Amino acid sequence: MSADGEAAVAAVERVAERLERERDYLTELDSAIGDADHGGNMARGWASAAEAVRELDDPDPATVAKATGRTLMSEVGGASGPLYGGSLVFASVELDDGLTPESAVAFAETYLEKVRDRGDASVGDQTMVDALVPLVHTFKKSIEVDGLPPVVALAKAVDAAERGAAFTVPIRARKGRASYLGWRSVGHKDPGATSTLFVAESLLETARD
Amino acid sequence: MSADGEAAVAAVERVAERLERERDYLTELDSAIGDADHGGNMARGWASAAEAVRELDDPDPATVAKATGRTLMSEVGGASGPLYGGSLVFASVELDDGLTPESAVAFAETYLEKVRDRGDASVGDQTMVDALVPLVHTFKKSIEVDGLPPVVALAKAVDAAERGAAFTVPIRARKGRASYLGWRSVGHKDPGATSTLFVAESLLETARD
Amino acid sequence: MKKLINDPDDVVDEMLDGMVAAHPDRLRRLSDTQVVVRTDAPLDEVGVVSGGGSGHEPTHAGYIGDGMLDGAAAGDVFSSPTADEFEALVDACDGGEGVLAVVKNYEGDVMNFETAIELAEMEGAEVATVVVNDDVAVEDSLYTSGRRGVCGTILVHKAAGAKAAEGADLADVQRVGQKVVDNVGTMGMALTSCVTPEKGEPTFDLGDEEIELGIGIHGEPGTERTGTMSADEVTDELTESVLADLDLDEDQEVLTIVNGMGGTPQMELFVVNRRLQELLDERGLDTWDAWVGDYMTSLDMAGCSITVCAVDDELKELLAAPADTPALTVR
Amino acid sequence: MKKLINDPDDVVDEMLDGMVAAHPDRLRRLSDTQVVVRTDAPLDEVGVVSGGGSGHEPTHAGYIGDGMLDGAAAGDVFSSPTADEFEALVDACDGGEGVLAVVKNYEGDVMNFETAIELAEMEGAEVATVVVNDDVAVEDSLYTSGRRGVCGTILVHKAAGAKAAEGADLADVQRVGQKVVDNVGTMGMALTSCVTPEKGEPTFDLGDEEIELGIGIHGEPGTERTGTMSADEVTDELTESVLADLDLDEDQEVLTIVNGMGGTPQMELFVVNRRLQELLDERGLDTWDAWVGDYMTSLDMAGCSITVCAVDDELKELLAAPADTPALTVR
Ligand SMILES: Nc1ncnc2c1ncn2[C@@H]1O[C@H](COP(=O)(O)OP(=O)(O)O)[C@@H](O)[C@H]1O
Ligand SMILES: Nc1ncnc2c1ncn2[C@@H]1O[C@H](COP(=O)(O)OP(=O)(O)O)[C@@H](O)[C@H]1O
Ligand SMILES: [Mg+2]
Ligand SMILES: [Mg+2]
Ligand SMILES: [Mg+2]
Ligand SMILES: [Mg+2]
Repeated sequence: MSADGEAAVAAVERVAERLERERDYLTELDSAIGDADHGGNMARGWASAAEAVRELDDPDPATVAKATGRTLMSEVGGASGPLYGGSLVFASVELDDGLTPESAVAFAETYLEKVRDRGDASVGDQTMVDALVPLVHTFKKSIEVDGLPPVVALAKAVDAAERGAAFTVPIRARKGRASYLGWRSVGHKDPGATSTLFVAESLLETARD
Repeated sequence: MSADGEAAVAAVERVAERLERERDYLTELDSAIGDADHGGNMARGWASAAEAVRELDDPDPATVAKATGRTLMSEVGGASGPLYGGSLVFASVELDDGLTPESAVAFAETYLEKVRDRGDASVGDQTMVDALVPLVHTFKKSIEVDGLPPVVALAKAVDAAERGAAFTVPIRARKGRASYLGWRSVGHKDPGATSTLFVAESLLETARD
Repeated sequence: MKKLINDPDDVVDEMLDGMVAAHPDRLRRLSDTQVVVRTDAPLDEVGVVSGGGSGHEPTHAGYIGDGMLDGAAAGDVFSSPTADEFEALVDACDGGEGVLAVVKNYEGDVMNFETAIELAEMEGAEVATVVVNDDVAVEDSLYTSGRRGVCGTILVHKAAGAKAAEGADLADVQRVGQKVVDNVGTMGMALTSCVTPEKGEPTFDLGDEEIELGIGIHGEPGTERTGTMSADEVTDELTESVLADLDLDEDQEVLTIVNGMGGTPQMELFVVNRRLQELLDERGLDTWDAWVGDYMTSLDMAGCSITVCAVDDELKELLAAPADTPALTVR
Repeated sequence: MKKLINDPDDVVDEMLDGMVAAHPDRLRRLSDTQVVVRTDAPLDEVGVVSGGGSGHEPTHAGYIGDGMLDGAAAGDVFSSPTADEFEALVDACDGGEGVLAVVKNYEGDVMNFETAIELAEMEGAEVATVVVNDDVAVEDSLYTSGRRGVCGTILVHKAAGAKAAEGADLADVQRVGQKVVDNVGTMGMALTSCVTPEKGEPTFDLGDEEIELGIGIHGEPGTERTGTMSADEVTDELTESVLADLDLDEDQEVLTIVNGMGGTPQMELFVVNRRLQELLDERGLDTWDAWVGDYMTSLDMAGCSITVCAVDDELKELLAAPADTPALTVR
């Protein structure tokens, strides 16, 4: 197994562990403004993904990303299934020629684009997009403009995603179940933005190892 | 209105007031071993009966007893409706020639007989019969053998009924809903025996006035 | 406890009006009573009537219609109708061929119905009775007032109603009703107590880790209070009790009912049905038909009952015959 | 919270097996999926399919049968089925005349169904969609993801299924489904929260003196939390919201549904129906048919929703056409 492939499998496993630990918290967030299943959706989906990628022979990062996306698509119903899963499948092609700082940026950009396409949400709609946009923009700028090493860039991106997730609290939802609440959605942290942050944090931890 | 008729109406009113006060208590007893409605059944039925007898012109004790029985029959579903109501209608004929110590005894005996006929319960089955038998037997003996004045006889009968109601606690039910419980019925006071005691107590209070 | 009601004293009255408003072409309420009959009653055939306390909806009025009941009397919540009401019911459903009264074995119901029948017979009506006592949780002996009538009652309505619709005479209609009674057993359980509109609080206290087996449909305590169990364990307990009572031969064909008590979602009833069918299969019994739903409820109680009825060719024909009622349609 | 379940992870799987066990002659489960189809699918006519999260029983699989759905995909509790499952469903119900997918307007359902449809179309299938969004509690604007699909969905199943049974083509089946969507509105309320098997505790806290208006069928908070009200007041609130949205002409004929959320006994639904019909009458509307029961539930939530659908001759014919499904029979 290539070192990058091994790291990719480890990253998925790390995400799965983290989301299992955050299961109740994410479900609590989703109870307040949704239907109380985001924790279960994520924990279950990523646990299956970890199982699936562990079974790949000789995986590379693209295969791992694609298998993860496919598993999420078929294991997670709900909005987060096609958003996380479909976008991963699509973005994985950017890694076909291996994991480099450039391909990582392309992967992140494609992932974001696909989430926006499918969900039709913009920044400020109180969704995962609010965490994703600062994450991807900061990552791209740190690599392409500031020339920072990928791990440092990712750390900055995680900080940005954290602010993005926090930003969902004081605003009103326009997409997702929370939008049904109208003004009552103000004051709640979006579950999908929060899980996106947890995924990013787990990737960073793996990259640091 | 004859004095006896007036007293009969007052007695029904007094019973109605008492059972209204005991509504929750009787329902509580019925919750433990039945279906939690004896308090409502009695309070509602006797309140209607009080209304009905108040509307009689020139009532006598027999008419009051009959009207009370009819009202209970048509207002109270459940076991207590036909037991209390039907027996009263039937026993009322004993008062057709007026209220005397002798007719009062006959009334009580017929009432008891009718309850036993319809419900097929014997003493010791944890039903209203357990209060009625000592009540009627003591009343009859006090009048016919001991020659006591009716009010004194009734007071003794009430004491006897109280012991009868208490006697339902340590025994197992064989009739009524409590019988469904088998041995679990032991330890509970029978609602119908208890309401029978309350009725007798109200009659005694009226007789003393 | 919160409920969608107005004044508790009006709940039965308003419910009956609401039922008739949902089915004005089928149901008619006799004025000044709590009796509901089919709009075209009496028919030119044996009338089949039922009744009892309210709170068991869709029992009883929900089963009025072609192939089942001609009418039903509703008592107050959990209280038998009075003799007067039963009499009005019998009268309205008597088209000259006689009336079968389906009575659940509770002393209140039996005594009030008996009084009504005596009165109706004095007026020249011919009335026969079937007393349903399918609840195997209660010991049927000299030491009790006999077993309670519970969910098996629906099958008596169905068989007797189908027989009457065939134009059979009163004795024959009674015979098939009694045949169901002789072949059916039920046992129920509760996860929570019901709450009557009148009391507004649970009729009995059941801890968070407790369930009640052998519960009655009026919140009467059951035969045993135990710790919580899985759906499969509950199903095993109830089914074994019913089968022990029925004592069926191998390969016997049966109809089963998984009945919800009112507060239990269908999801859970289907989970129970899954295990029930598995168990019957293991026992070598042959499920001819399996019903799942709320047939005989106890207000908002959470829990279920399991009914097993042994069927022969005659009962199969009657139970599968067309019926068109608000709560049960067979075609 | 006590439930009749085994492992929460198995509840949907076991429920589906239990449903099929209750109706083995009508329902078939596609192996390795949570998709249920009629035993004889695909038919030689337009297939009508539906699906969504579980916990709304009898929705969805309860409506499979003659004159309604050909199949339905069940997601986990309150979670949309995955694209894979929807794809298997479409495939199993495509007899060559095309398939109408009835989708409730939730982003999860829509996105997963869309993905499935793209996949199925790549295989040459012809698929049309009707997106149901009858919940008037939600503002239908750029500021929301649109109104939710709730109890009105049943009427879409019914009308589209009846049209398909007539042998109409896909465009026509879609047209009548859409016609229902254009003429129906629903609003719900909760007395208590539902409890998901997974969480085992109420999804939201509602005080003893509080109710939630405009509740969703997944325990999503509603539009307003208020103090408890009488059944008549609740009915007035819900009905006025629906009527304000529909804006009907006087004498318009309507079909109404008083739908139970799963934990509310029928007694209370009939009390609500009584006031609903009184109110429509006051407003000069003409009730053509009134349904009362548990059609689109939210597990064990106590509460109800009120649906009003304006009907013309075509819809009346389709809604009254025969249907024979586990949960709805029309004859
Ligand atoms: N249209 C959308 N665009 C982007 N993100 C969305 C959209 N709809 C929902 N989401 C995200 O999905 C999350 C909810 O996921 P989840 O609870 O798993 O699915 P569901 O809402 O179907 O139950 C929300 O917190 C939000 O971040
Ligand atoms: N067969 C019977 N014989 C005598 N008394 C009976 C019989 N059955 C019931 N009772 C009496 O009736 C009482 C219950 O009355 P009530 O609660 O009003 O009716 P129900 O049991 O129908 O709800 C019991 O406590 C008991 O005293
Ligand atoms: Mg969610
Ligand atoms: Mg009682
Ligand atoms: Mg009672
Ligand atoms: Mg969901």
